[in-house]
Amino acid sequence: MARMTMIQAINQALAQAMEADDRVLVMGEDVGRNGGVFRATDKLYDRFGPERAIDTPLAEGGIVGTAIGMAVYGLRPVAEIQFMGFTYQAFSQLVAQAARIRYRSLGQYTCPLVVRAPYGGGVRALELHSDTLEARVLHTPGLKFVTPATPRDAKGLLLAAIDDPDPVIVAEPLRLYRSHREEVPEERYTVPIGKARLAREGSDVTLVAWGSQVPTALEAAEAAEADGVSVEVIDLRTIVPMDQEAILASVRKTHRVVIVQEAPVIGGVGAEIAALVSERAILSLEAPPLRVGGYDMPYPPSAIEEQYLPSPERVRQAIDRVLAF
Amino acid sequence: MARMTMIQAINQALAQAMEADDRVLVMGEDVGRNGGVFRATDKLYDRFGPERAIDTPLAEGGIVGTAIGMAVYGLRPVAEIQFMGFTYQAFSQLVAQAARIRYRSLGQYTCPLVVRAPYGGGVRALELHSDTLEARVLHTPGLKFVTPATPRDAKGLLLAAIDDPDPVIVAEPLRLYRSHREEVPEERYTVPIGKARLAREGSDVTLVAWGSQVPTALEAAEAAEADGVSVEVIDLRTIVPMDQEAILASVRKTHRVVIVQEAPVIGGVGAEIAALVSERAILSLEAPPLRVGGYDMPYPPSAIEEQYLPSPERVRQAIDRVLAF
Amino acid sequence: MIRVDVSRRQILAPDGKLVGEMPALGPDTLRDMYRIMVLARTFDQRALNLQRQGRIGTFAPAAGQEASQVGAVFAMRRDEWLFPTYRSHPAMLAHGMPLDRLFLYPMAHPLGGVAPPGVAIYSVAISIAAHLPHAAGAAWASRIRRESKGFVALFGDGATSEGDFHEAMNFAGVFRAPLVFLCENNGWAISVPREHQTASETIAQKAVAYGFGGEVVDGNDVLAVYQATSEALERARAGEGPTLIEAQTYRLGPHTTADDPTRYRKPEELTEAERIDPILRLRLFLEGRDLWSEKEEAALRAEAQESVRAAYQKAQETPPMALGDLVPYVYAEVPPYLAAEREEMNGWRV
Amino acid sequence: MIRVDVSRRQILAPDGKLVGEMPALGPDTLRDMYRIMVLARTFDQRALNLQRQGRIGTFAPAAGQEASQVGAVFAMRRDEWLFPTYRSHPAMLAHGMPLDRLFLYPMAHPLGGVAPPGVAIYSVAISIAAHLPHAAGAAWASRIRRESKGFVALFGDGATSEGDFHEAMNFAGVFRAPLVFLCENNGWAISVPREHQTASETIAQKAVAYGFGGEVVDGNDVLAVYQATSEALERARAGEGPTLIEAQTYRLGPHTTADDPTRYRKPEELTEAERIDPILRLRLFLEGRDLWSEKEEAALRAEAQESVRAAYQKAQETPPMALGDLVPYVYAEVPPYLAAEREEMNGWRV
Ligand SMILES: Cc1ncc(C[n+]2csc(CCOP(=O)(O)OP(=O)(O)O)c2C)c(N)n1
Ligand SMILES: Cc1ncc(C[n+]2csc(CCOP(=O)(O)OP(=O)(O)O)c2C)c(N)n1
Ligand SMILES: [Mg+2]
Ligand SMILES: [Mg+2]
Repeated sequence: MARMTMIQAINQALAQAMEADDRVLVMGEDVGRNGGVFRATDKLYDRFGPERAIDTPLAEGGIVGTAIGMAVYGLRPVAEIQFMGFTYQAFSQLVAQAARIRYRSLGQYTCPLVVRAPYGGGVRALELHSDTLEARVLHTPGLKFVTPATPRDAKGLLLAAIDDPDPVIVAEPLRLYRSHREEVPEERYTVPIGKARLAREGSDVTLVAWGSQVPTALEAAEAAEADGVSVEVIDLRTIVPMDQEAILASVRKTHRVVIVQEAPVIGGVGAEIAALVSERAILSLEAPPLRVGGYDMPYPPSAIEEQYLPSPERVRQAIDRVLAF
Repeated sequence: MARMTMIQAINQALAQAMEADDRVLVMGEDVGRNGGVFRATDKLYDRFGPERAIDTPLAEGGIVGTAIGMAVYGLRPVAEIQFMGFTYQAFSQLVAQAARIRYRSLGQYTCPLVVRAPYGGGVRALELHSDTLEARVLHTPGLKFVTPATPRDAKGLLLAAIDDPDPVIVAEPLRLYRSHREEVPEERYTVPIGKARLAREGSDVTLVAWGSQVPTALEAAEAAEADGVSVEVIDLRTIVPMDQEAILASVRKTHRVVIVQEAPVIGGVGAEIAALVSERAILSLEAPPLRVGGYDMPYPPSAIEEQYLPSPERVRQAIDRVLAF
Repeated sequence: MIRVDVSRRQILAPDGKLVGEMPALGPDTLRDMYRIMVLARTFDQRALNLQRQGRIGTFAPAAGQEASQVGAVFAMRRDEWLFPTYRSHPAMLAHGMPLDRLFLYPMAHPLGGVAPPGVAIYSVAISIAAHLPHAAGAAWASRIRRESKGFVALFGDGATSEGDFHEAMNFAGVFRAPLVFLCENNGWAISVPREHQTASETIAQKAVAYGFGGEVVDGNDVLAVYQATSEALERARAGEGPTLIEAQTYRLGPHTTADDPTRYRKPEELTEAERIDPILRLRLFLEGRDLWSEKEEAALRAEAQESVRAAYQKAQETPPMALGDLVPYVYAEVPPYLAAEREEMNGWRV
Repeated sequence: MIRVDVSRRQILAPDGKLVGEMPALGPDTLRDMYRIMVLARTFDQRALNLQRQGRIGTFAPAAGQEASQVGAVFAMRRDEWLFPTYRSHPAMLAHGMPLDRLFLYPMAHPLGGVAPPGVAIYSVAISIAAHLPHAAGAAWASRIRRESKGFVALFGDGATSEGDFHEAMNFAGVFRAPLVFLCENNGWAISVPREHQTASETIAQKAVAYGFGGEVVDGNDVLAVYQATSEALERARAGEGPTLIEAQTYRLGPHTTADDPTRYRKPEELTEAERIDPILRLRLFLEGRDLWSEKEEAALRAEAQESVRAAYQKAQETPPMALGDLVPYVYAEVPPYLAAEREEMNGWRV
């Protein structure tokens, strides 16, 4: 096993998938010769040529739309959207098209498409480059949505997405691309879509987080531990279809839950989790489910993004509130 | 006062707004000579001419995008999207552009834009013609979203939207366009954006509904009344910014809440309401907040839409469940 | 200096006279073309009647556009994919879609418009132009696989205004996708006339923006459409990339059964359009060459009526599907919450 | 038959010689053009340095594109709106944006790129092509108001692939919006070369799809750009609708400071590009006409350095804004929940 950053793990996953199956190709803006603006597709152009590491014109709707046609026709396209904030341009193709290919044709046509996109703030990016879209996909039956928090999961989830017979969006937390390394198995393996990961065991409070917020949650958990509070951290990994049972089981054990998300709180994925918990486990709850997230305003200019993003301190405060309730 | 259908009330509101302020114009596919495919803009072309009742090319992104430019430049465009399911095509312009004009320019530019669109099922429409989008806008700070359930509110909310200095989406429940008539004041009046309406007073359970589901909720409430259950019905009217206090006040009174929405349950507006109630009023709750909505699948072909849409019976069952909890 | 030829290809004049070079089509094929066009028109009229009687739902008539569709499909091989819209039943019929599936579509049955296995017809496009990137992608994939196949996507004049049209055209141009963009310019997008849809003189010239060829064809002349599509498909199969064909035709009926065209169209337009009816034109041509008789005409009309009647009956007898039956088509694998919801759905069916 | 002239307008050759018809510009204006171009380049270099030192954030250099931008803006009246992108600081500078606001942009200060009242510059477009429909809409609104104003929107070669470009062009054509679509074709969209962006031989010919005029201009020739834009703006003001101008230029630097162009560009390209540098060309022309001296050059360079230094200092001294300060700009009126959140935000600022 080699120690890898998340971006290296992604690159390896793509190379292995392309090696194993010549239907697999990568496509998107700057993914070919340049190897992707974050180097996720580094060297794939040299290895697999311009027909399998494809530089496309600058049009996200066109990327996703043509990739749908390729997928329906039997290829396995892995499309990159340079920043998740630009999937808005492909929204109709994702939500009204990719999500419904199987349904609309009663299974006659299917759409084994993967759309990868980096997302999230904390890297001093320009406007719209930090938007996260999981809540918009959560409400879109027919699409799947995964987001890794570790290099290991990044590789395994991406390979699972490529194997999946349905369209999967893989949201890659930009700020974790190179933030740390871990041992990543060399061979091809998958991490199952639809299964959460217990990132830390605990008994007093459950934190539910995903993607970019998992490190924040873990940091808050550690700080709380120092004060004698035992915090369980669930890394959701898959947003759709959500691992409801993992969340409910943990909350039934700890009786308290705080949800940590990067997107604005209102209408986010945290709302669904809070609703789920209060619908299905209200008698287990000893405090209201709380949400910590981005404030309900557009992502700010990056000079002040730290004030916007959830911090371990804000999470810690929510932990204290549910404990004191 | 005249008895009017909702579509007549909308038409009158538009005519009055155009009469009162020559910056106001309507634009969209077939809104000019044809008067709109549902006649919302009937006769406006004859009265105000082709520069104020504008037939546009067939491009929703272009409609919203150019309307943004018009609004920034000082006009008051009221753009129609023929069916809300086609606002997906304009999603980037709405969510990444209209919503941020003020924010991005620190108030130097503003976007007093209204986007009207019919939505919702129950009228045997084709694929995508029944989609509802409120959840996607709920998560978009900078946009407002209103949806009337009565002819009176349809007129007042539309006029309030036209007066509003920020972009407002007015979602018109298609199946209520001509379903009934009511007295609608002749004069120009507004219904405030951001205020819910108490559609029915009651003490045992709160139903929260909006737009197309208000009649369903009221029907369920009446049926429950016959069995001695007193049901309060809140017509939300505005989805963004939501009248949180009205919901909380009612739930603190009745201690039980059922949310009725047309869109798929997961990730919908109901999730936010359930989360809000459980975060801010958990001690008042004597039962879990329940959601009744569309099933978590794309809207089905209309031959079976009745099986998909929330029915008074399904709402009634949820009422019974919260009462029996 | 770039020159764009927007003269209009025509082989048959409205009176059925040959005014261009006759394509290599035998008498049987010509009669087959005519039969399918008549069958499509018969279906169209029957569906319109059924809708008026409240027996089926919203329906988008294609009357007047049979030549532009049937001509194009006759240029296709059976294994070449067709990307249809809500107004493409003549084309679908010609490419092998069973008539009863065409009835199931306005009946809003989930099977409506779904091609049986082996019939190379994509799902019916409802969102205007959204299928064009799919067509470009499928055609491009075929090129990557070195298949030497041509693809045909149908769409209207209104569709050319959508961003999806633009992006599909541009990708197809860059990647030389073997795709024929067949725009049926029927003069209207619901109530919006062609001149108001775009300021360009023709639709065909839009191809200039994407570096490939465009051509205007008399869309009511089945031979001209056949010939233009054949040539475009030949180029596509040979790796020479896409073509845009503007088939100029006319929608004789309302936009859909929910539309009232008298609000926006002058009655004179219709008189002229009936004069140039594509079915009449082919019949005059066939008769002029002694390839068709009154007797054959009567037999065909009766046969078409019977096929349509039988198809409607079959459609009516198709077992209805319940909502729960659609659950397996949301994802390949049913997620737990949806399985639970299916229980509930089935519970409501009493 | 439609004819498209895609020959390239040029007035100054790279060696500064006049090869076309000189526009009516006095010596002062010519010198002003030169001054602004040098100031823009000086700003560009300073910003690049500051970024390399980690003092400011990501920055998109415009070096090499000064002529295409400054030439266009000199054709505008002060009350005519400019729609810029992240690479438009030369144009913004020419149209009245204070230099310190240009520094504030890569410093990610909320005031960055925000035009002061009276300066007719729209917000900086980050989402490629998304501003083009806004420009079309604003121009169209001006036409509805009978103002006789022209508008200029800037964008790159890559932007022409987006659906937003297409829809904006089509609306502008149909409604004769008084808008100049000024495409700076700088050869690259990040790593994607122009030839791979679209199969059309030129960007200018894309106008054919929308029924209005398009033209190729030597974008490193400030006089050619000035003249072409002047004519297009004249037509716009006269109600004759939009024009697409393709200014062929070259991005000398990286796409942004985060980009490494050696991964995709050959070094030879740069040598050639430096030879045709737009600033050099104008200087040679001015010198050739005795409108410019070594001494003036030295003074200008010093002055530009000083302006840039002072502007950066002013930017640094601009009071920072806190997140809570942005709350009033989400909506005209702050909703209750956001007011509560503002309390919380302010509480975190200790
Ligand atoms: C994206 C989208 N916008 C709007 C509609 C509503 N609509 C259905 S058909 C139509 C007009 C289409 O005109 P055209 O492309 O010319 O095709 P035609 O109907 O004439 O065959 C419109 C606006 C739609 N189905 N999809
Ligand atoms: C909608 C969208 N997609 C992708 C990006 C990322 N991106 C920023 S600049 C750029 C290339 C733009 O090329 P071009 O239009 O030629 O302008 P240039 O940068 O050369 O000035 C890309 C892909 C973006 N900002 N917006
Ligand atoms: Mg049409
Ligand atoms: Mg460029």
